[in-house]
Amino acid sequence: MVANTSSMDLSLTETQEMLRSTIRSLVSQEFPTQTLLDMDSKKNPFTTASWNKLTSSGWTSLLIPEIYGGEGGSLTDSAILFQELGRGPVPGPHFSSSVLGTLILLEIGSEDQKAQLLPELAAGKEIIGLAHTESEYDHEIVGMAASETHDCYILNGTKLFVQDVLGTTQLIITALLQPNKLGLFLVNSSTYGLEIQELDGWSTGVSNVHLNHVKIPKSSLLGTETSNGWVELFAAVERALPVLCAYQIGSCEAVFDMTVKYANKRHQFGVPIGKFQRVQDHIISQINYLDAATLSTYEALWKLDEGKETAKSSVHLAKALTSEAHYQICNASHEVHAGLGIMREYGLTLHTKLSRTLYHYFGDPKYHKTQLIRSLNL
Amino acid sequence: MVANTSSMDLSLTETQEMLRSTIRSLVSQEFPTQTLLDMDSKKNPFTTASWNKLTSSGWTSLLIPEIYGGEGGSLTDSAILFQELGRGPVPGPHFSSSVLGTLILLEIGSEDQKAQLLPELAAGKEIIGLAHTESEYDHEIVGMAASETHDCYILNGTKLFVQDVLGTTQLIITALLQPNKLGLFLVNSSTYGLEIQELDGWSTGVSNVHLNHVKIPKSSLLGTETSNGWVELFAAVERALPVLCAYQIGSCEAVFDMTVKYANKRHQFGVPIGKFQRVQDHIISQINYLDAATLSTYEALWKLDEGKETAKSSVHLAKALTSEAHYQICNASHEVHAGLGIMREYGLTLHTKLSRTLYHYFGDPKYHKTQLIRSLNL
Amino acid sequence: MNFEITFTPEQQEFQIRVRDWLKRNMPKGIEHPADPANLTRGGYEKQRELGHRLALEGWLYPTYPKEFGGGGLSPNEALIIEMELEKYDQILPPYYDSGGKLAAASIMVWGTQEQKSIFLPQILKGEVRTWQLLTEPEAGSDLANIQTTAIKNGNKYTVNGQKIYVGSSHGAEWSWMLANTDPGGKRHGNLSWFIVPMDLPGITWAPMDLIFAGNENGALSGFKNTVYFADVQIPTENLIGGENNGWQVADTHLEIEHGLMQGSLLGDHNLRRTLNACRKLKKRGNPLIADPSIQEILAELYIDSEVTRLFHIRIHWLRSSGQKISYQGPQAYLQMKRQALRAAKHTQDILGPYALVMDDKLSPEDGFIEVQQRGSIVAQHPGGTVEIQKLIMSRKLGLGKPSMKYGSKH
Amino acid sequence: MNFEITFTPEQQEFQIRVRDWLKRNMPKGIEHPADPANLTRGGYEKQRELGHRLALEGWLYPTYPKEFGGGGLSPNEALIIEMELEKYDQILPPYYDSGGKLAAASIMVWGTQEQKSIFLPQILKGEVRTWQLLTEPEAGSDLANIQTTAIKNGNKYTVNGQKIYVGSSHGAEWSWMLANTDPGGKRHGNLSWFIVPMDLPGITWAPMDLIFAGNENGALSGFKNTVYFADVQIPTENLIGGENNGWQVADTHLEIEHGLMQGSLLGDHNLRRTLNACRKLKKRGNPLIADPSIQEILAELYIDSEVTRLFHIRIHWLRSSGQKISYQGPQAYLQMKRQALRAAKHTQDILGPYALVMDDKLSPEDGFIEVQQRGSIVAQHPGGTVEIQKLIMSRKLGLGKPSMKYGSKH
Repeated sequence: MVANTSSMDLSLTETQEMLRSTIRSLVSQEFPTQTLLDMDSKKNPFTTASWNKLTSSGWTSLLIPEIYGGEGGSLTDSAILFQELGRGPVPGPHFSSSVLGTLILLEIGSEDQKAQLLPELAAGKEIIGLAHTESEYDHEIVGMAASETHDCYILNGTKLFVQDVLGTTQLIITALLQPNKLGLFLVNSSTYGLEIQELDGWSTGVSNVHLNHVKIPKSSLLGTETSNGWVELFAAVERALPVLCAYQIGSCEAVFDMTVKYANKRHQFGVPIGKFQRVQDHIISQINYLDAATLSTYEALWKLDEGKETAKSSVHLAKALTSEAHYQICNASHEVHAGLGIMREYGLTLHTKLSRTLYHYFGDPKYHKTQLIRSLNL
Repeated sequence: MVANTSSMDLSLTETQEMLRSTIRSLVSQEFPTQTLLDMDSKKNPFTTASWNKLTSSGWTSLLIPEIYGGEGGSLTDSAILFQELGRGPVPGPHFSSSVLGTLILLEIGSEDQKAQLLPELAAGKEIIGLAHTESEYDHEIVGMAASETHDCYILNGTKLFVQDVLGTTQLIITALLQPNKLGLFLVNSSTYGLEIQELDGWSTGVSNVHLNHVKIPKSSLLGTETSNGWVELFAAVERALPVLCAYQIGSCEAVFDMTVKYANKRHQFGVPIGKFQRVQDHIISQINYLDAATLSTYEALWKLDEGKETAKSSVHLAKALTSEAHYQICNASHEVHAGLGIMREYGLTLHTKLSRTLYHYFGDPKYHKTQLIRSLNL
Repeated sequence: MNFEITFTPEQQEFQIRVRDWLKRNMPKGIEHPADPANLTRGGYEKQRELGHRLALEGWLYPTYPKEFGGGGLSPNEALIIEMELEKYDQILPPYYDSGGKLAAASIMVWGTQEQKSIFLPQILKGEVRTWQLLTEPEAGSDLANIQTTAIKNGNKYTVNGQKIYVGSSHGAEWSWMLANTDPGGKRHGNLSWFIVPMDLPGITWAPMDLIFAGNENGALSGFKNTVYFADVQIPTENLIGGENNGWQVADTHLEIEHGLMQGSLLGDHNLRRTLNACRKLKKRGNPLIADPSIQEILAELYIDSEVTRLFHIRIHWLRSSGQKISYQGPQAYLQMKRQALRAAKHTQDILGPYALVMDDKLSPEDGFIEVQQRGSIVAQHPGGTVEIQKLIMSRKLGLGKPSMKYGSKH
Repeated sequence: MNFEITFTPEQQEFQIRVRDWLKRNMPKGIEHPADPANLTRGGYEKQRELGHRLALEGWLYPTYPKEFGGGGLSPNEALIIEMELEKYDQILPPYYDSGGKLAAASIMVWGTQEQKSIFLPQILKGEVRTWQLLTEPEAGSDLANIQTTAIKNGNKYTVNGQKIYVGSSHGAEWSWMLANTDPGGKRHGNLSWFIVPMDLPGITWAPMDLIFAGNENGALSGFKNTVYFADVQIPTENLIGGENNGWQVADTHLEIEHGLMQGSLLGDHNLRRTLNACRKLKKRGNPLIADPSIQEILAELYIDSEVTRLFHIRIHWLRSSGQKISYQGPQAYLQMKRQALRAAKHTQDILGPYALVMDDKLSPEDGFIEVQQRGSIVAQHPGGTVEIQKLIMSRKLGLGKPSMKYGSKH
């Protein structure tokens, strides 16, 4: 056979390989299972110490253009990093700040706003989150209205099921300016009248944000006069989603690895349980889900990085496949681990809980399938 | 433990047991696989000879009240009989005539019409079918209109995908009398202008019925002035469906039996393949589907026979479960049989083809799930 | 055929008697927390109190013979008691107890007359609550691999080892256990079955940290425990069925276990709760229950629930008419486990983050929905994993000749 | 990363050359019937003619070395040829042939220099078409159980036995086969691999009556046959890889088989046809494709199709960059088989009886939809059942240590 002459190439660049291995060792050293369990069991799952461990590697600046003090990396670069964080899974406002928040600022921020905030984000000094969903939990619906006075906006109400806002220094809060125009307000997390209420339950990093007559200076409205709000927000979400998928894929990989390892180590009836066809079938289902999620996610990233027209449908495909994969891979792991898997100390349930939490974050599989069909214009 | 004192009882009566065993031996003697294959491969899958084998046992009169020369049996009785026919599966217009057609006549026929036709049906001298669906294949839609002249109705058009009309002597043909009033016309199958066109493909007993200026005497319109047509047709279909399900269940049983037998007989790698977990799982899935279909079908029959209010939702449940069960049980059998199963001479594909054909007959699982939810008034 | 469980006039009278009795005897403030982890000591004691009172009527274990402390009643009368308890969100027995549920069946078959007269009445009258000690770190699905040893030593057995996934919150008076009485002996031929007083010196236990505290057979068991044995001395009188015969003794009750979940005949609480939540929560102004795409999911939930009900109706009929339960037991168990898992996903598909939150204001149905999300994962394993259910079914259906033996419990 | 297969300027020129060549050389009236059963003798001969012409350019088996009759081209150039053939609904090779697809790989590895120079050019230049003779009534998944014997007898082997699920319509010049050369010998160590001229005395065959005539690797194979051997004399020169070494020889090409289905990179015909049908058929006045509940099913079909494409893109990349294909081969095969089965059900859910009918007027997409309904069932078994794919995957993933060997073919 003659050597490959196509430009098609699914391998990582050397720099990307290095990024991957650096973050992989960092995560495995700094976030062993016990550390992750401690973070999970505390009311505040995120500490500055954990943030600093990661910022020191400069990863907060990855998606920020060089003119704002960042590294100007691609979404694929960011995904490689988040895939490794997902292997922990390392909790905290990493995605919400360094990906989602950053991309929103890049989409909608005025030149001044970007010049002011992005270098701070790049340096890891500011950490941002997005408070957007409300009681109907549909990111296409906002009911909260910003009332305008002569010198400020006033927000009242509650943002529900807000993801990863603990530990943030600033929040992007959405509220209607006009029926079809969305305001994105940058608000200090410790502003008077703003209260973050962590939520208990079978989910990770979810809070309510209560806004009680919160006054916001007019300069905190992101964007310019021509900004629509919805358009920029959704453009940023479209770019951010496959990085979130990569984070889920990292979690899937970790679960797959621990499942294979256990299936070969655990003996019952005198043989490793990996010898039983029913156990094998769980693992085969895992690798099939994992590979489908991984390939579709990295194709979406590649299309976004290359500015391909069909990127939109690829993003919906990736999120639909990945949410389902994450959910089912964890379930299959529980089947193989049986009793051991439900012990918190083993660590599997950190992933299981995460798979449930992210399943519907910015749209569950059903939502993305509907959007996929729309974007294909069949 | 003390003996059962409830009236709940899932066993058959002695008479029903006798009916079952009589028909079971009749079917296994008169319809061995080769006979069924011959009937299937011929253009006309139904012969008078096959009809006579069964009518001699008096089964055509089962659902007909005694005053019309029938046995006045219950739907459950009829289901027991059809379950045995399904084990063949014995093809032909048995269900269409002795169940569906009979029940339609009982619902809508005028006293004269019933008195005239039912004794003939009971004696097996007349065989009827229903030509109802059209190009959209939705039994809730009829586009064909009956044009009325001074002495007759005239029908033009095509009824598509009509089930089991070959071998019938009379057809019930539906056409609109008014936008919301359906006419059910009893037409001799050999009427001038009526042509039955058998359809080839991966289905059993399906034909088109072409109507070219077919003249129908006014007396052939079933019912009285107050008949609505739709109401009576759907009432009859509701009663007929679980008997159709029983026919499918008989087919499922036969497939299950041949699968278990083969799994224990066929040796590979030195052991019966029934020893392999993957093979076992196919068979477990079969029995789970089979039992769910059987229990739901007989509960629906019991409710109909007892006149229970909740019968309607049980019928939808039964058809949704049974169509799915029939489809999946055949698929699982193909997995276990691998290459052998796809050889026509083995006989499995007679069932597989039937499972596809009946899957959507009077509504596929999706349709019945929608109706189920409606009938539950959640 | 008749699919309806109807009652004779005598049974209808009995039902009224039970109803009136419960009105007078239900302890005030008896608990039914969404999360079994929250069952308080006080709540547990009220459940035991109810148990005692029921036992005086013969209603705690109604179908066991009167001479051993049971009620000598029919499955239908037992069902009547359960139906009436259901109105108070209670079940039979009202607390976690593997004694009457499983151990008693084995003692009935394998115990000597003396053992029956000593052990059965205490169990069946609710004087003791009994844990089951089966699973070990190296013996889950492969129960024959039990490592806990019981070495004969005069008229005692010296027991050392560790059991996991045991029991409940708030302790127990007794346990029953399988231990290895012949290390090095033949697989399946070296185990023995014991009744163990939990206050023997050398027995200690500590709760396990699981994602869900148990809700076993509908009873709030609360936390599962690890139980340690350090040179515990068990009298030979507590050995049931003879030395090295434990596998057969356990088989007796493990077989029985799979026919006992007639709770499924009393209605599907998860479905009811999901429907309630769909009536209350709104999207774009309409209740979720009016959304056709949500109705499609509800149809799946409803159908799955009906299948479970029908499987259990058949088992009730088989039991009531004295027929043998074969593959139908593990089949129903498998169906319930899978139904729970599918229901969790469907519920999340419908309710999104509301399905996952445990919050006074936000949780639909007082948190029962969130608890089901966690509980459905845990429910896959007790009484034998899904794989074990399939293994038993395969054996009962006569598929191949499985060399694996079944019986995983935790 | 880069997910797009792009061509160098030289390859783009090559593409134009192929396109022009095909315009001139595509035999007139070449067939592509929906049902492979309808492939006529004349149609088959046109396919062979196209094969001869392609071979003259080195394009019939483009990636094999030139010295043995191949084209010495890259996977991308092979893909270009396939893309251009696709426009005529043809594939590479344009007819069923297990010679170049599988047998040549084994001969390359195991053949002597003489065997290579005799057998390979005839295969790779399309002078012969070769069937594969593997499956027997008692050797399906368990290929090592082959009963056909080949007993050495001077410089010949005397062959007796029966093979099933063989080949195609319209015969073949050669076959390759596994036969037992040491009855009573060790499992896996008693088989030998032969090239068999099909005109040897004592070989007869008859078509099997299956629900679907084959469509193997995209080529219209037509009817499968039963082949009988009665004292057939095969020269020792036709033994490849040495006596009793057949298992290893077959392993070579069976491994290779799973990386060869790059047809999946050329688009999903079933999906395209279903979408077409949904544009044309109407319900209550609207095309099916506008119905949201049908769109949901189409989303499932589309996603499944994308997964198949992505799995094959990865395999193409692994091949192109000279990396080893491990579990990805059986994984892609498994995915394609399951996709076919799911697609059949989804298509029936959408099209109802239209999916099942074979009728000039009523069949959507000229009957291809109906053929897929039957074909999807048959597609579960050739090249190893789904169970066998899972078995290979498990081995490649290092799960347990399966004692079963794989390699079912029919």
